[in-house]
Amino acid sequence: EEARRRQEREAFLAQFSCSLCSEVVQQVVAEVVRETAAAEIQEALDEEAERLARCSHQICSSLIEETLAADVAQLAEDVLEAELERIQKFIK
Amino acid sequence: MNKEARLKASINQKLTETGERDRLKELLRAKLTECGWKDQMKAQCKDVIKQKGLEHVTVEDLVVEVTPKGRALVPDSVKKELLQRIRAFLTQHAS
Amino acid sequence: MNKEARLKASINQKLTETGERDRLKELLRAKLTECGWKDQMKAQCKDVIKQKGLEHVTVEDLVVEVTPKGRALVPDSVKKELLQRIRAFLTQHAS
Repeated sequence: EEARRRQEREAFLAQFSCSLCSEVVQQVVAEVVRETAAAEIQEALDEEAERLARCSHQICSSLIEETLAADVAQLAEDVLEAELERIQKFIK
Repeated sequence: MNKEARLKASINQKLTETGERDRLKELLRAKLTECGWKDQMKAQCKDVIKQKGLEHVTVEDLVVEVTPKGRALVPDSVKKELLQRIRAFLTQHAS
Repeated sequence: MNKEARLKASINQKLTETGERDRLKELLRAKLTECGWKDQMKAQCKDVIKQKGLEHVTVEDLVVEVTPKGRALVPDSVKKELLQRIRAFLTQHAS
């Protein structure tokens, strides 16, 4: 009788250990996967925001450069022309 | 409640009260990081984000997609170590 | 083409297609006139002509000489406003 009880107890412990083990694995996998998923989405969002910020800066700089290039050339031409006219009038 | 159910309830209570449940989870987390499983999960998440596009993906989508792979990728050696530790606890406390 | 280069190309395309690029340039020109930048640049050009002598100066010389100063004289507040407007455009056209 004692041997049978011991055997039953052993079988119960073996089965219960397995189900506990599987329960812990399921719980931890679920927790870690959720944490990882949230972290990866956040990381991707942060990278996207950084990329967008860098692109905005570069586009802003190139717009300024394009505008300056055109306007400085026009300004230089106008000033030079005006100065020439002034000198010509002075000579006359 | 029959004898087995009482025993299960008592063991579960002890696992919680002694902090062993949390320690088991921490051990498993550490082992999963150590064996590269966590990096695999990160890579899986990155793949799904890349495939679907960031704007079309939620945390829930990733969880649904990646969890089955996560379960399948837990190494047997890690499960075995966890099982041994649970068995040791049960043998010690199942009285 | 990498992700960033693709993003930049797509933003530039949208800016051009919607006419926002031209509007931004016009805004910048208006701000530069308003803040006195244009007058400062004219004065810079006159200085260079005075220093070098009218007969020794070409438009190209003037451009080379005054462009770095022109760049440095664009007020930060103007750059900031332009950047904000680009960001607002991007938020509006985010897809």
